[in-house]
Amino acid sequence: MGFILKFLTNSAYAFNGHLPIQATEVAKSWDDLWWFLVWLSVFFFILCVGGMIYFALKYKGKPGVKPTYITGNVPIEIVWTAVPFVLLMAIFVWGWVVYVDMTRPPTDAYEIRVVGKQWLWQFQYDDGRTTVNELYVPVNKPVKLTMTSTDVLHSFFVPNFRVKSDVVPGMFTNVWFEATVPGKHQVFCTEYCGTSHSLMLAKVIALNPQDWEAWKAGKKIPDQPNADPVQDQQIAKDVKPATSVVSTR
Amino acid sequence: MSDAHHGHVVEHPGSKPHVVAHHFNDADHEFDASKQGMWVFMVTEVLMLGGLFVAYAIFRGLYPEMFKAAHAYLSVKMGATNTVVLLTSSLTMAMAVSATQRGERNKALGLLAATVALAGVFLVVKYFEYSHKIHSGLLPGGLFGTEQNAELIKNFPKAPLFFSLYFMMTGIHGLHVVIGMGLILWIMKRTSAKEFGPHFYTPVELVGFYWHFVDLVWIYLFPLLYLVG
Amino acid sequence: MGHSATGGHNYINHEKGLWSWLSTLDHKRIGLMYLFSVLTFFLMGGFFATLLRIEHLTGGQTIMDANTYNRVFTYHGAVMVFLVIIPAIPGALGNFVLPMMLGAKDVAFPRLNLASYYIFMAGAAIALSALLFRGADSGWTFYTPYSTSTNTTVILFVLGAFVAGFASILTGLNFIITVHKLRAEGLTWSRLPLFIWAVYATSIVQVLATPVLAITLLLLIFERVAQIGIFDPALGGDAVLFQHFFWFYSHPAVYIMILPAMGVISELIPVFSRKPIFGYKAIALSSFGIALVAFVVWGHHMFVSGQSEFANFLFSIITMLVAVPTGVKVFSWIGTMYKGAIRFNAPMLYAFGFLEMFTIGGLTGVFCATLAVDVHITDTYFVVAHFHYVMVGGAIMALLGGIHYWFPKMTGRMYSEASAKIAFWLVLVGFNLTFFPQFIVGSQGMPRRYWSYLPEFTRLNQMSTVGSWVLALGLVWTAVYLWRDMRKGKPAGDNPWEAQTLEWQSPSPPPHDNFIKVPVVTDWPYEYRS
Amino acid sequence: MAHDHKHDDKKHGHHHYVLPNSLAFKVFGALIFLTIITVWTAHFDFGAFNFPLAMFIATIKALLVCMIFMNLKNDVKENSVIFFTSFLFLAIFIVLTGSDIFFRGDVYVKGPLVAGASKSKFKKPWVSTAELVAHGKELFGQQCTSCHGAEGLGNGPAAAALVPPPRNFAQNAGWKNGYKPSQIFKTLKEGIKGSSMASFATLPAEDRWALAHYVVSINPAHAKDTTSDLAAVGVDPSKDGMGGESSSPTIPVSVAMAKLAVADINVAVASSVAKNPDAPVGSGAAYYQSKCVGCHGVSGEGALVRNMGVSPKAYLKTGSLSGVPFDRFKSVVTKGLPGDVMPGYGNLSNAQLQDLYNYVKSAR
Repeated sequence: MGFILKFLTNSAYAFNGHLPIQATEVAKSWDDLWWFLVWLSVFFFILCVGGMIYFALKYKGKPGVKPTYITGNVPIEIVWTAVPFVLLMAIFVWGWVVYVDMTRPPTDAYEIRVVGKQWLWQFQYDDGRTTVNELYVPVNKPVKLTMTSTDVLHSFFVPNFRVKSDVVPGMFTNVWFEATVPGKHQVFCTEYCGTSHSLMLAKVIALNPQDWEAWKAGKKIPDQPNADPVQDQQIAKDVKPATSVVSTR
Repeated sequence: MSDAHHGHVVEHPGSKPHVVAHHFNDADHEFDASKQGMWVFMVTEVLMLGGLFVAYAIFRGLYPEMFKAAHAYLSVKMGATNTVVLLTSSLTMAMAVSATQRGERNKALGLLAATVALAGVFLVVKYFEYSHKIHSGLLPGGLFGTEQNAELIKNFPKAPLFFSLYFMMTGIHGLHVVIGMGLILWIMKRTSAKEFGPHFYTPVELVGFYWHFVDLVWIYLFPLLYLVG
Repeated sequence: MGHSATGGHNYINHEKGLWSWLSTLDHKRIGLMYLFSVLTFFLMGGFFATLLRIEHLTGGQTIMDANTYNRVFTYHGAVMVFLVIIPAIPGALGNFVLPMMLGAKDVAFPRLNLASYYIFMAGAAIALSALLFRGADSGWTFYTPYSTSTNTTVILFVLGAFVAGFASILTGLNFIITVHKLRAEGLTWSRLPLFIWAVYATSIVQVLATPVLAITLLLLIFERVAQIGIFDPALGGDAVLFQHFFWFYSHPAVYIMILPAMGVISELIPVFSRKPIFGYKAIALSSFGIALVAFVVWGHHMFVSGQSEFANFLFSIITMLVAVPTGVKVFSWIGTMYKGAIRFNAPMLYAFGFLEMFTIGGLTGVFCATLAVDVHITDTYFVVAHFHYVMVGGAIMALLGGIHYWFPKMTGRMYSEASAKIAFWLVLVGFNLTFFPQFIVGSQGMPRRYWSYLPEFTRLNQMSTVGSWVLALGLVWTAVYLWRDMRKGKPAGDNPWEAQTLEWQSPSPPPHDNFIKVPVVTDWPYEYRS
Repeated sequence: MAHDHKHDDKKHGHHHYVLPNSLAFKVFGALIFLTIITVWTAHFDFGAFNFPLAMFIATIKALLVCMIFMNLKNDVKENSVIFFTSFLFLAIFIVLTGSDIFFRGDVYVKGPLVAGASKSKFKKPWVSTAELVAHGKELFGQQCTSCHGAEGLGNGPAAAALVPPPRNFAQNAGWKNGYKPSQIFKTLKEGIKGSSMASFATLPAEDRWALAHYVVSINPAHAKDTTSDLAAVGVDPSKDGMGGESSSPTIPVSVAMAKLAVADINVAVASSVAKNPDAPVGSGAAYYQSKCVGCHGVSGEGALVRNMGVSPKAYLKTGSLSGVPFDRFKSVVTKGLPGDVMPGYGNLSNAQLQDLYNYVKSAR
């Protein structure tokens, strides 16, 4: 029994379905839409499944219970067609508005070229300098990434910024963000690209102004902390040191 | 292994009787069902070959100049002769079906033979076209002879795409022509076995549909590939 | 009630010997053959799924390396989609039940029906033969340019799926003509059972969508063999064009999976609530609504694939429309139970399971359809959880419900209710424990198809793996007791559920020609008057 | 799907419609006539109007075949509805796919992916000068020594693993593309198919010229470029310029075709990594697994590599590396191999490098 109890308590802890930290302004408006959809779904879930369970128990087929002959009710059917339709159109509009903010880069964004190739990310800055798997960006300044691939499909995904776009060979795609939280943000490749698809990880390192100038000038900068301190504590507790070999802390 | 138990039987003097399958009420019922089944099959053929036309439409929209330049390498003369050949075979096929409906078995056999012959001519013309293309290196994508057609590649690097589409569309259409020839030969065998007549000609009409459809596809292929304005 | 399962003349003892089964033209036997093949592939696909979940017990390498993992998730996806869930309800249950529900002696083209089964098995054999060579590691979606440049034997899998696709086309064609031409006397369109409406709508989707899969896979094969370069950017083509071709079929395919399931549920709920279906016309029309909208929404799989903003706008707004007919169906089913006399037999339990899971699946579908939200959650475990809730929670639960519902009609014997209840709760709890944590780990950013994941996702993945064991246990136990009760179950009467659709008017198991007396339909199949 | 009710109405009874031969010939005549028309109109250039006109004529011909030859005209309406819905769904496919592809704007990659557009310091980089050769020597040190060796004799540390072996610049024999500077320049741009000579197209043109001049300087006996040689690589000697940058607007097809040679390293054969679970965290094993496994593979066998000119070599597996000294290993790991994909990991302490070195040696 001890194992099950320990398992449930740990699971309860893991259940704090926290989203990645909000490392850009857009992420905040994104989260509002997200939680609206979550609670709307919980409401409809309780309405439907709760109704189902209530009807099942209330109208249990005990002997002597007579089912009533009903074949439909047009007004109700009109309501449960129109109301979802209106709700869905509202959700679409809200989704579109946030989408436009997320994907249309401001004109003054600082442009960095990204080349995705099998199993690493290469970043080229405007002064010709290239780094691999580490993208240095200034904090509180919009940055636009123009991306392409030299072999297969990849996808550049930064959960903390809520941005994602496939990286397609033969085509430029772009994402933009304005980091507000300094430190290291995890980057994933989210379009299947072969053997080491799950190891094609990189870091967006958001630097505050003086570190950024120092880095641009080529000087050494101190090692940056992980942008999401909560994650570090959770990992330290969850995972025994040697079990998870792959850790890019 | 057809269930030959208590189905209806339909006869016509001089031909074998036809046993209607047991789950149909009568011969007409079976005929209507088979015909409609064939039309639904036509729908699947339209959508399968349609996929290629969609690819054609997309790439023609993306690279109109390249299509105009690359199509010059196809010979309109051969394309036109093939069109006339297929249209004639469509005529002979239609007349073969009505001949069977009137019970004129030998006339039907002759017309079916003509259709197969014309299909053969179509394939021969196609063979010459293909060998000319292969010889001059105008092959799909990766196999494209860049040395032989250096100047085409120089100003239209994506020209191999046109020939990919050309070979895929005419290739799969050619395959359907071969299948059509096989079906018509099968019908000719059964006609000579006196199976068909005014009482029962469903297979002849359905193979006729298939053949007209193959001709229909070529009616669109010819202007799209050979006559790019 | 003269024809009990043991004695009497029925389609099982009509002819003896293996050859009589392999060469049968009887739609009921072909339905059973489809059912056994589909369930075997389902256990095979489930085995691959358990391997994947065990691998995810720890972050790094647990039992297999990256290359093997990539192959196993490809097999799991391809087997489950092409060999299990698409043929399952139309091929297995549809073949058995549809002609009887129409009062017909057989499907319109019996030989074509048998050919469709053999084409299906040939496709499966070709696809699975890849396991003997270098297998395939491109995912069941075969996205180019990876699928055209990897040196695993993707061609065999693609050829297998290409061939199996024709089986689906032929089944669809057969059903359309059967519904058009072979209805019983008096069975007008407005008296058709809702299962027929659903399978009819599915057949239309099968006939219109599957040919495009055929041409897509053919182009992929030529891409690998002759480098035609249509989908390969290095040779001038466009990688995203492949995704358009692929999803033009694959999204209607998910409706081929769910529409028949909805048909089964529309049959179960009125029978076990002893009450007419609520809003018959609305449910029948919504099947058609879903079947039509299915063809105009495929772009929501490609919101972040580099698609133009205009296309994203179009696909997102149209995808929202799909939720309306789906909602109508769910609300009508629940409305049917109002003031009924609910019986808690196994089919009804699976209907409850369907409603619970499909509601979650449908609601999370709205998340994926909303443009902004999809940018974050697409290609993560959130989407994996969404489509498992809709496919397993929807189609597989309805398949299990349908199997239990028509089990007495197929075998003449009754399954054991106690065993069924155990299996149901194992499946329900196991499924939710497996896939609900994936919603959370997906929203936290864990991408899909990842062999190794970062340490912060460890706990939720371990929960999901434990859940998958419970689900596997439930499904294996279902296979065991159904196999046992097929031969040893108590004889079930001709109409144990007192249902009103035509197949229950003939003995269980039914004679070779389905009906002793050809039925004449006088009124609605849901006339449950107290 | 319009529905035809029970078919006991013997409306068309036993005498189905039979196509009279006269009508068949009339239709055939019309089809031939329309074919002639469509071929004739194709010769005139009506601009955008040509395509719709050709489609219109083809559609009339198709309708003639459907309505008369396939007898849709007096068939039950249901079959016509079935057949023509298929074209509706084809139209949906084209329109919605088009809504994506024709509305993307100019996002397509035009030229090859050249490194950052640094300004050109040399007016005529194709003419060898001492400064160019020196620049070439410095680039050679970074890019080429791992295969061609420090003096360019083809005896670099990785040379043993490569079949065919890297070129020895001192000899005259064995040059695949020729040893004039312009020919070396072409080899640097496109690499050599079937060998692991990578394409260095990501280097600016002037760097490639500098490398070419340095390689020529190793064996002065090589012939000089003639104007025709220079023209072959798109260089007009009379004018200043970047030196042949006007490459074809997309990735050259010949390079693309080189891309299919995929080395399939059988994972089972590679010896398994010495799995000592108790290796302390932060040791060579953990660092290797996190940073190097992506290219060099979980057990050093080299992940499934692709030979698009850049292929992470499974150095760990080659015999000749057993003798590589620690400092050579340190320089490769810290500075990396620019031009190849091997990045440098500058922030490693000596202790960590020693751990990694021991771990890699134990991995073989």
